Parts: sequence; C-alpha cells; structure tokens
Amino acid sequence: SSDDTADTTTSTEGPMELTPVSLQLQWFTQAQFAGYYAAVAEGFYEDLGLDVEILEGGVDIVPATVLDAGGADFAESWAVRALGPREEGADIVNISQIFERSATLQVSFADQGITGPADLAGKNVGSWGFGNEAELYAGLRSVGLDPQADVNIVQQQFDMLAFIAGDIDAAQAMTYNEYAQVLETVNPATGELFKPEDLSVIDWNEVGTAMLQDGIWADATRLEEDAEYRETAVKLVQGSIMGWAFCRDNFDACVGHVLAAGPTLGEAHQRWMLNEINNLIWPASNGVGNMDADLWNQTIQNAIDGELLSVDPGPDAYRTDINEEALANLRAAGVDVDGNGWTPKEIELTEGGE
Amino acid sequence: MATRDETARAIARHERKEAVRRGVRRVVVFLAFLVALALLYTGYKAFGESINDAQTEWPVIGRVLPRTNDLTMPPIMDIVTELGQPPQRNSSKPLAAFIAEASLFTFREAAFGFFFGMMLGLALAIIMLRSRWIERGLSPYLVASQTIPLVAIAPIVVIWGSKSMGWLPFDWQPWMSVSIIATYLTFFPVAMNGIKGLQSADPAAMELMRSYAASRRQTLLKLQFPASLPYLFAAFKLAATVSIVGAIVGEISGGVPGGLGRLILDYASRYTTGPSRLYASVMGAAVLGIVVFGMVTVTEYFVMYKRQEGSAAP
Amino acid sequence: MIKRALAGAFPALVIGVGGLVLWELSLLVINPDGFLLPRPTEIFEAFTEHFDAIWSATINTGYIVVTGLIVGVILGVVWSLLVSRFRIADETLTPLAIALNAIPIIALAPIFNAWYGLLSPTSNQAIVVLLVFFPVFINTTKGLTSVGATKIELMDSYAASKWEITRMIRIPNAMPLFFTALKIASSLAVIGAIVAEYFGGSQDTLGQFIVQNAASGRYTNAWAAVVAASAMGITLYLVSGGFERVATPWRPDVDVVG
Amino acid sequence: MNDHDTPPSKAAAAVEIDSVSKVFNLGKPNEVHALDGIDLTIDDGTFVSLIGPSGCGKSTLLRLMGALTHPTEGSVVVNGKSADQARLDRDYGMAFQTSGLFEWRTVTQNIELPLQLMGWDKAQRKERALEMLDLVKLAEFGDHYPRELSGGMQQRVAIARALSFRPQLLLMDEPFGALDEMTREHMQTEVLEIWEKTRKTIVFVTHSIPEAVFLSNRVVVMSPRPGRIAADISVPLGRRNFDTRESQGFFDSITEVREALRFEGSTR
Amino acid sequence: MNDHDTPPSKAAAAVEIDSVSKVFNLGKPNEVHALDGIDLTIDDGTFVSLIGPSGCGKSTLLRLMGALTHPTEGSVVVNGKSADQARLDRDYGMAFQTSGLFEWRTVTQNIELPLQLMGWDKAQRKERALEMLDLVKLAEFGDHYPRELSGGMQQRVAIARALSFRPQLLLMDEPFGALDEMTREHMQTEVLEIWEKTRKTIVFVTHSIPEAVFLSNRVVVMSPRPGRIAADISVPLGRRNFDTRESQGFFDSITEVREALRFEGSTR
Ligand SMILES: Nc1ncnc2c1ncn2[C@@H]1O[C@H](COP(=O)(O)OP(=O)(O)OP(=O)(O)O)[C@@H](O)[C@H]1O
Ligand SMILES: Nc1ncnc2c1ncn2[C@@H]1O[C@H](COP(=O)(O)OP(=O)(O)OP(=O)(O)O)[C@@H](O)[C@H]1O
Ligand SMILES: [Mg+2]
Ligand SMILES: [Mg+2]
Repeated sequence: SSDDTADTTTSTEGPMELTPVSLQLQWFTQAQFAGYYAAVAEGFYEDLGLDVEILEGGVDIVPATVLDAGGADFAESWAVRALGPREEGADIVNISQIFERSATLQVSFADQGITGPADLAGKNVGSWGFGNEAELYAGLRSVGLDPQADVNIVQQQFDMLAFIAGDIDAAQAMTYNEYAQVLETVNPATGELFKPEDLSVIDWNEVGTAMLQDGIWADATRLEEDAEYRETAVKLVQGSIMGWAFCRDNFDACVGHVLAAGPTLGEAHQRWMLNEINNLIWPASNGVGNMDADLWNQTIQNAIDGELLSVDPGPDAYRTDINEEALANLRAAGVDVDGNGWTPKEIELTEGGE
Repeated sequence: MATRDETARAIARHERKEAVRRGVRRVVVFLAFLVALALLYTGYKAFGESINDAQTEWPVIGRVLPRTNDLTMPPIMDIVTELGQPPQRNSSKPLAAFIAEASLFTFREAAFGFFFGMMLGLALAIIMLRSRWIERGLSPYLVASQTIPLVAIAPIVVIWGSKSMGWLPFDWQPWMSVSIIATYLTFFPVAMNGIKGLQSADPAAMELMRSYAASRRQTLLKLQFPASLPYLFAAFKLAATVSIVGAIVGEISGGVPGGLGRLILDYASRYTTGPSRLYASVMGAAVLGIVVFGMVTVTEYFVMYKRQEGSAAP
Repeated sequence: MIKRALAGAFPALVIGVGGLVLWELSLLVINPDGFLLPRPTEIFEAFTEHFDAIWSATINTGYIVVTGLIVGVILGVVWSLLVSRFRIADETLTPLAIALNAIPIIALAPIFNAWYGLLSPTSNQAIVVLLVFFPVFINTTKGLTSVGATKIELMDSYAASKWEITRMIRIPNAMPLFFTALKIASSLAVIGAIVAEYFGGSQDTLGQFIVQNAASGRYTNAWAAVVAASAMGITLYLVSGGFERVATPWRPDVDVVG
Repeated sequence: MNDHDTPPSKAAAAVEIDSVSKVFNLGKPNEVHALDGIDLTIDDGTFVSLIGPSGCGKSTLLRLMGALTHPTEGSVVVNGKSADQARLDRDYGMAFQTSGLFEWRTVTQNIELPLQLMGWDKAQRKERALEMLDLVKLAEFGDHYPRELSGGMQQRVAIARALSFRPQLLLMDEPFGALDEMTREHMQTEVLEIWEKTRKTIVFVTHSIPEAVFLSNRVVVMSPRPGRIAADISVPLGRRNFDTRESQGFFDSITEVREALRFEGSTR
Repeated sequence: MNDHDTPPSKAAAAVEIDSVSKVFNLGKPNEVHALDGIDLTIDDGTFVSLIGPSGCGKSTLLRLMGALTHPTEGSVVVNGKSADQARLDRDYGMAFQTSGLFEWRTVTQNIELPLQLMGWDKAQRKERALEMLDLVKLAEFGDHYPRELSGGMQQRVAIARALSFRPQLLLMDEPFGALDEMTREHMQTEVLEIWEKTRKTIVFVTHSIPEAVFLSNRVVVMSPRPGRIAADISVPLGRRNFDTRESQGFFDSITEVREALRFEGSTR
C-alpha cells in the first residue's frame, strides 16, 4: 500500500512533498515511545520532509520481521529481538541505539530477602521470555547458578497478579511499567498502595548483565543501494532524537502527546513511565543513539550464552554512520543531544495509575 | 374446507401462543438461574478464605475450587458499578461505552470473517462434492488445519495483510487481517457440515434432476443447496461464535487495537489495579457471543420455518 | 481390511505429499529469503534439531490436553444425562451451556489464571474442559433424546424403568453422535491448551515454545512445534475414531475421517 | 368349519373394552376425538384384526389395550384385571410396523431384551432365545446385527422378541406395513403357523383387506373420526393354506369387508 | 373389449429393450447380476406394470429406460432414439415411492421446477402449473408447502410435476407404496383418469398384484436375480370403475398374476 499512498500524496500535496515513512513499534502506545509521538506532534519529522506513520506493536508482532517483510520502513526494537530474526535471514541493521540502559528488574517482596541473583536459588522466578530472560540467565550464571536446574523459571503473564498472589517469588518487571503497576495496587494486608519499601529489586545494570534495549533498525540492503532511503534514515533518526530531547525538556507537554495518541493506561502511569524512560536515555554518555561497543558485546555474549543466538552476528549488525550524521546535524542546530543536565523527577503514583 | 382451514389456523395460533409461553418461561427460568449463579459466586466468596485452606487439604476438589479474595474474584457489585464509571480519568466515557464500542469493532471483524469463512467453506464443500476422491484427500487436512494453533498464524497473517494486499482498490486495514484469522476458524465447520448437507439430498430427488437433464449447477442450486440448509445452519451457529473467538485471538496476537481482544489484553495486563474491568470486558465478549448466536438462530427460524417438520394434514 | 484402509488413505497421501512438494518448490522459487513461512525441509531440520525440547513440551501440553479432554467429556456426558432426564435441568443447564459456548473461552484464560494461580495446571485444564464440553454435551443430548417413540413404547410395554430405558436405549442410541463430538473435541482440546499456555504458566509447553520462538523471529522452530501440535491433534482424532469402531460394533464402516 | 375358527373352549375374555372414548388435547383448540363409545370383547385365543382408514383410531385402540395410553372415558380390562396391572404383570407382547429392533444388539440380544428386563438369568435367556430363533426360522442368524437382515427377517425377530416371554396377548400394529407384498404374504403364513402353535390371543392392526381376511377369525372395521366400530365381521375360512388366497370364500370375505369400509370411507 | 385395452392405432413402440443385461460392480467381489437378457417392447400409449419380488430388478429396468443407468449389454431405445438422447430431449417424466417433493418449494413451485429448468418464462410456467393443479384436483393448494399436504395429495403433486412438461413417457416406481390401502385405491382411480385424459405411455412398478391388475393393459412379471421376464400377462378388463375390483375378471387376473409370481417366487 505504500506505493498507493506515494501516488496520492504526489497528486494532492502539491509543492511541499513529504516522504511517507512507517515506523513499527514493538508494543502498544505508551510513554516508552514518547519521543516518536512527540516528534510527530511537534512537526519535527515534517520539518525534515518526512510523513511518519507510527505502527503500533502487539504481543506477537516482531518489529524486525515486519521490517524485513516490507510491512514498515523502519523498526523500533530491542537488540536481541531484532538479532534473532536477523540470524534467521532478516536483512536488517541497527542504525541508532536510543536506550543506553536496561529497564529490566527482578522484583520480590522485601521480606523474601532477595537482594542479589544468588538469592534466587530454589525460588519461583518469573520471566516473560521474548528475550527478556537473557539478562536474568546471565545474572544467575554470574553467581554460579544454572538457570535450568537451580531455579524454577515460570512463564509470567502480562500482569503482576501472580507475583502479588505469591505464585512467583521474584517477578520480572520493567522499571517503567510493571514495577509501577505493583506500586499502583492496594496491598490487601494494609489497605494502602504497595510502597517501594515493601519491595526489593535486582537491577541488571548493576549486576552487570544488562542488555541493549530499544533502538532503531533499518533494511540493510536498501541502505546500501538506495541513497534516498539512507537520507530518509538520517532524517528519521534526527527527528526522533529531537523528539526525545523535547520529552526530556518539556515533560508535561510530552506526556500530553502520548495521552493524545491513545494509550490504555492512565496519565499518572504515563508520567511515571516517561520519567523512567528518560532515565534510560539521559544522560547519553556518547551522544544519544551512538552504539556502545562494550554493551553491544555484552549483549551478544549474554544472548549466545542464553541460546537466543547461535553465533556472533559480527560487526555488520549495526552501523553508526547514520546516527553520527544525525547528531552532527543536530549539534550544528544547537540541540542538546547529551542531556548531561538531566535529573529524574519524583512521580507520585495513584491507585490504578490514572 | 373453509372450516378445516379455520380450525387449522386456530390450532396454529394456539401452537404459536404455546411456543411463546414456553419461550418466555425458558427466559425467566434462565434469568432466575443466572441470579442463582451470581448468589453462588457471592456466597462462595463469603466462605472463600476457609475454602482457600481446603485447596491444599482436599486433593482433587481443592484444585477445582478457585481461590478467592477481592483481587481474584471481584464482588459482583464492583463489576456493575465499574461499568458505569469511566475507565480513564481523562475521559468521561463509562466503561460500558468502551466495551460496547470495542464489541462493535470486533463484531465487524467477526462478521467479515464469518462471511468469507462461509464462502470458503461452501466453496470447499462444493469442490469436495465433485469427487469422493478429493473429499477423502482433502478432509484430513481440513481437520489438521484446525489443529494448527491460531497464535502461530496470526502474526503471519497480520504482516502479510499489510504487505501484500496493496493491489486492492482500498487501503488494507489491520482489522481486515483479523477478519482473515476469523475466517480461518469459520470455514471449517461450514465446509464439514456443508459437504454432509450437500450429500444429504435425497438420491431419488437427485435422479429426478437427472431425469430433467438438469445441469450440475441447476442441481446444486435448486436441490443440493436447499437440502443442505439444516446442516449449514448448525454449522453457522458454531461458526458465529467461533468467528468471535478468532477475532479476539487475532486482535491479541496481531496487536490490532480497537476491539474486545485488545481491551481484554489491556485490562488483563493491569489486572491487579482493577480486576472488575477485566471481568466486565470478558462479560462483554460473552454477550457478543450470545448475540451473534442469537442472530443466526433467528435467521434460521425465518429461513426454515416453512419447512418445519409437521405431520401431513390428515 | 488393511488394503482397504490403505486405499482409503491414498488420496490423502497424494494431496499431502503433493502439497508439501508444492509448498517447498514455490517457496524456493518465489520467496527464497523469506522466513515467515519456512520450507517443509527447514521445518523438518528444526524439528530434529530441537527434538528434545519439543518432545518434553509435547508431553507437558499433552498432559493438559488429555486430562482436560477426559474431564470435559465426562462433564459433557453427565450434563446431558441430567438435561435429558430432568426438565428443570434442561431449562437451566441447556441455555447455560449455549451461553458458555458463546463466550470466547480464551477470554477467560486470565481469569482462570487468577483463580487457580499461574503454577497450577488447573487453569489451562479448565480452558480445555470448557472447550471440549460443549460439542460433547450438544451431540450426546441429541443422541439421548432422539430415540424413536416405538422403542420407548416397547420398553414401556415391558414395564421397564426410566433407568433401564436410559441404559438400554438412550445411551447406545447416543453413541454414534457422541463419538462424532469426541472427534471434534479432540482437536479443540489441543487448540485450547495451546492458547491457554499462551497466557503464562510453565515455560516447557508447546504454546510457549511457539510463542517464544515466534516472538524472537525463529519461525522455523515455531513451525516445528506447530507440527508437533497438529500431530497430537490428529493422533487424538484417530484414537477417538478407533474407540468408535470398538464401541459401536453394530455400525458398518465408520469413516474414521470425517 | 375346522379348528382355525374355534376359540378354545374356556372362551374367557382376553380383552373387555367397555364404552371407551379417547380425546386428545382435551379442551384445547387442537382437541381430537380419536375414539368414541367403543365396546369390544375379545375372547381368549382369537385372532382379531382391526381395519379402517388412516387416522380412525386403530393404533389408539391398540395402545389402550396395552396401557400405553389411558381412556378418557370407559374401562379397559385385560385378562380380568386393569390394563395397567396387565402391563406390570407383563401380560402382553407388542410388535410394530417398523421392527423396532435395537440396532446395537445382535438378534439374540434383541430377543433376550424382555427376559433381561424381567431378571432372567443368562442360561435361561440363552435357551429361550434359541427356542424362539427356531420358531421364526432364524437359527443361523443369532449373532448378526439387525442391519444385516432383510426387512422380513427383522420383522420375524421382532415377533420372536414379542413372544419370548410367552405373553398371554400379542398386540401387533401393522407389523408388515413396511414389507413388500411377496414377503408380506410369506410372513402372514408364518404368523399363522406361530399362532396355531401357541394359540395366544392376537390383536392385529392392518390397512390391507386381504391380510385381515387371510389372518383372522374376526375383522373389526372402524369408521373415521371419531373412531367407532362400524362392522364386526367373522371370517369362516377354516385352516388357511396356499389355495385359500384363490378361493371363492376368500374373495367373498374381501368383498364383505370392502363394502363395510366403502360405506364408512364415503364420509371422507 | 373397450377403449381401455386398445392402444392407439399408430402402435409405435415407445420403448424397445433388446437383450439387455445389467451387472453392478462388474468384476468386483460384490458383483450383482441384476438383469439378464431382457427383451421388452412397450407400445405407445399403453399402461404397463412391472411386478416381481423385491430385488428382482424392477427399478433397475425402469432406470435403464430413463437413462439413469446404462445396460452392461444390449440396447434401450426410447421413442426411436437412444435412451440418453430421450433424456436430454426431456421425453419422460418420473415419479417415485416417496413423493420427492422439495419441501422448501410451494406446491406450484414444485410443479414449475422442470419448466424452470427448461427455461420457460414465468407466465407460461404459471399457466401450466394451474392447468396441472386442476388436473390433479389441487387447485386450492397451490401456495401450500408439501408438509401441509397429506401423503396422497403429495403424490398427486409429484404426478402433476412429472406431467407438467408433457413428456411422452411416464416412469413410476412404486408411487403409492407409502400410502395406506384406502388412499391408494383412491389414487389408482385418479391415475387412471389422468391416463385416460392424456394417453401417455406409463411404465409402473409395483409390489401389489391388485394394483397392477387394476391399472394396466399389461402386467410384466419378473423373476428374482438375475432378473428375467417370467410372464407377460395382458389384462382384458375394459374401462375400470368401482365395481371392477369386485368383478370375477379382476379376481381371475389376480389369480393369473399370483400363479406366475408364485412359480417364480418358489426359487427363493
Ligand atoms: N398423542 C396424540 N396427540 C394428539 N392426537 C393424537 C395422538 N395420537 C393420535 N392422535 C390422533 O388421533 C387420531 C387417531 O390416531 P391413530 O394413530 O389411532 O390412527 P390410526 O387409525 O392408527 O391411523 P394410521 O392408520 O394412520 O396408523 C388421529 O387423528 C391422530 O391424529
Ligand atoms: N447401484 C447399485 N449397485 C449395486 N447393486 C445394485 C445397485 N442398484 C441395484 N442393485 C442390485 O440390483 C438388484 C436389483 O435391484 P432393484 O433395485 O432394481 O430391485 P427392485 O426389483 O426394484 O427391488 P425393490 O422391489 O426392493 O425395489 C438388487 O439385488 C440390488 O441389490
Ligand atoms: Mg396407526
Ligand atoms: Mg425398486
């Protein structure tokens, strides 16, 4: 259908011709993707000559697959969730690694006394799969535990009930989503919301087994052969980074853009999420989006150990030229792409996250 | 003759009245039964805590009894009040309206899926009717096709839908892919019952058509198809509810927003912060299922009532 | 006998092998780098490579399928015995069954998980039971109630009791329809279990194997597990057909398929 | 006149029907007066046929005798007791137009059915079933399922079943209605043979005039709704044989019954 | 002898069957020799009955005439052309034991079915259907559905349907087999009336000797498998009326057919 729309836009838009671009997200609309929504709403893409259509993700939607199948021009994906299909033959490449940090936690009730990976031995440990397990497995192995034998890995549902009900001792949770959900739930024992003090978390960034999460991926061959597409890629990255910078500097307005895009969770929850997402990006040690080779290698090693990948994808799996070009353009225009001044906010959660 | 017609009409009127009376009685009894079920649910909750202990004590029964607290089994009144309240603070639309809109959306997907599934099923049945060989060769795979879990094909369909439907004169919408997933579930009962129904035409009537030198098409349209209607309606009833299942699974795994599937997934994923919302949307799905079932049943009544079996007038 | 069975299976074999070859060739020609729908040979390779994992997942899923199937069938039969015997049961349980069937059962998966806990197999079994129950109930009820009036009158003339009538007429009369339902139910059970597994629980199941592999783009592995699931469905279907032959010896050639 | 026409000397009444009326759906718009003021006494050991146009109440009358339905007015006495009591005492056997065999039981098992219900033990049942199979000349077919038998053979099994527990009274409702004429004539001969051997009382409903005449001592002709007894014709044909069907007496009786029927049929 | 027995003077052959044999499942273990060396010529305008024990091949012979099946050996010529050609030319109408009415069509629509298939326009169809309804005396029932009609009325509709396009040849396979005796006799009279009005050739399969004798100019008696023609009896009864059934000639013809059948039946 992209051909059709190209034709129609040519005939109706007149002189100011926008290039239609689609970006496949990896989950439903929420503040995790605030930068892209903001870039659309604030006209950053349009100023660069792009007409960006944001495609919502789903449970079984693999952005890399959609990208490879031609269902989208670019994809927003975790590194491992894109490298798996790539190993199967998807012709894709990472062009910008937006998130620098991992948001995955292993949450348990404080009274369980689980403070590090070693404490997970013999426990019911929740995991969603989908590549999320690699950090956990690597963390367990780092303290000498065998993920298959020494813990009981449980397939987690989409909600935290199994954790609250005690079926799962240590549940997987994203800082920006499920962790907040627990804090939005009434503790049946006290009649009040759960408090951070009730919980203890294992942060994989601290354990040192974190893996790269959200980045932007593109069609590898098209980048090589199609100069126009490469130009579009630079513009997309440039506009997206502007969006993320906007969300860092205009917190409330950015939340407004997300809410306008129609998330299903409420405002308080989106505020919490955006704050946590900003934490994953800012401060950007190397200019936002630039690949940290050490983290890349750590990601690959964890994935291979966890049998998510069978071989090292090699240096062709990501390229930095496009992001660098975008950063250069942005720096020239005076945009702060490092965010060194970023400080997290205090967000108050409400029951149900409304 | 006139008086006989009159008595016949009087009898018909009486029978219709009887049928209505029976129908009303059925509805009333069933509603009463639903109330009883609601009471049972509430009553069970009241004893819940002690039963929860039994879960570990009683070996088999304990496993079948749900554990209960307000999180796993929200009070019925909570569900009812939740329906009237907006699920999001930044909008005043009550949950009931959300569910109704989502139901309509899912209904559209299911309706298209039902339609195409019906077409595909009939086409397959007609192909199988052509030769016993094809029927024998194909039917095991029709059965096998239904053992392929939807979750495996849903993403493929959604991706292919957006990718390869560009040639169509209209823009391919994600919900259309969901309709295709619904089609996948719907065609099966129609094809299986369709072939049985088409073959059910009285052999004598088939010979009659042959004696008129009727073409295959004429035989199909004038005899075999009408003869298969009772079988087809049985299949349609199954297909109607199954198309809803297909639409919901398709929405969930294909990531298509707007329908009941997404609503259920959303409310499931934040279950702990509002279990009654999930219960309400599941009930929405139930009501939708019952409505489409009812629609087929009513259609069946109007198409078939003329040929209801009845003793020949003596 | 065996020769006839083989002759009966011949068209299916031809279409099956032909379909596989066509699938393989057309993917080789049209879509050489596509991996959404892998070629049969690739699926076979993945199947052998991951045989251990798929096998243990099949065992775990199979347990849910078979137990759920058994309980669902028992529930369906008991339910229809009640409905065919007591009018009040007919007036309450029949519409309830129809309503239950109209509910997209998978929508109940999250609720069952809440009820029974993520670690208990009961929640997945409950899904299977509900899916299986309906066709068994509908068909068995039809079989139990569609007994010719002459047969009942004959039993009345022998002053037979209600239970004797049920045991000697209604139940045998319901057998053929019951087995038709059992065949439908056996493939439903597989689908039900896999969709239920999709909503969490143990990771070592076919449903999770499919979802996890599909979610990371390894469709070939996912399809290998799909093959295992289909094989399980077809096996159950054929086993039901076998039971049918044994249990209804008075019927001529019961077509195992269809 | 020979043996065939003489009821056993005791001449006790097997069935006494006294001013019986039967109304279906009483008081509703679809009320049907099926029978009206029927008086009928059937002597022990006689073979009585009921004949009449479709819907005249033949089956209803038969079912009243068998206590499968009850009269709106009047009384039915069977073997000196109420019909219901007779049913509970298993005083009669029944056979219908469709053989009503249970397709899931073999021929032997079908014949054993009433014996099983009466709690006979296995050996006894087996013995009696073999005896019955001999009587209806199906000894080799004991282990077959009904579908493997022709229509006529199925009817013979049904008759064997009805006779298996030696009921006093045999009620048959168009048992040969579904057979072709040739098979039918053959079956008629067989039933007569059985009747002559056992001398049970038989009440036989039929639509066929030659059948009624050929089989019975007495043909009861009924008129259409409300069913009444229009004529009660005795058939003095003596012991039947192959030539009976071509004898003048046979044709005369046929004409007599036809006249009685035509007169009644003309009201239609 | 009067009009009833005289075929029209032209006496062309409507059906010529020449040394026809029919074997089902040829060469398979379940091979059945249904017909063997049948020679039969039916003159135009005659009413011929086929009678014989069940399974002797009556229906098969009829279906051969109608080109619904084909002979293994020999030839079937209808109206001077091959049976298949006759079928394509719509030379004949058929009526079966079960009326075979389409329950989803009204009486009129049922009668119009063959006309519709032949592409007649609406007005023509309507007109012909009304004419046919008159012929079978069901003018008031045009808009009724079959289930609202009695069995006899349904059969009359089926006959009207078979006649609607004025076929040369009417093939009827036990059309009254499912009716009770009284209704059956009534229908026989009606068919004769229609035959006398239209003077079509009718081939009529039946199991009933009186029916065959009452209706036809000629009764063809068949022997059981392999089906052969055992006797060809002409029935010189003249124009039929109420008294025919009680006439000596009628009983004589019945006896003649019975003897022919008994002789053949004895091989069973
Ligand atoms: N259970 C019933 N409810 C209502 N009407 C009935 C019932 N049983 C019989 N009738 C009516 O009573 C009348 C007599 O019926 P019955 O079956 O005794 O006739 P029959 O003489 O046996 O007819 P046939 O020769 O067709 O068997 C018929 O008009 C029939 O419609
Ligand atoms: N399609 C067929 N395949 C195999 N055998 C057949 C087929 N049709 C008929 N026969 C056999 O041919 C023989 C003659 O059958 P047909 O139906 O002509 O007999 P019929 O005289 O009409 O019998 P009935 O009086 O029972 O209708 C029978 O033995 C029958 O089993
Ligand atoms: Mg009757
Ligand atoms: Mg025949």
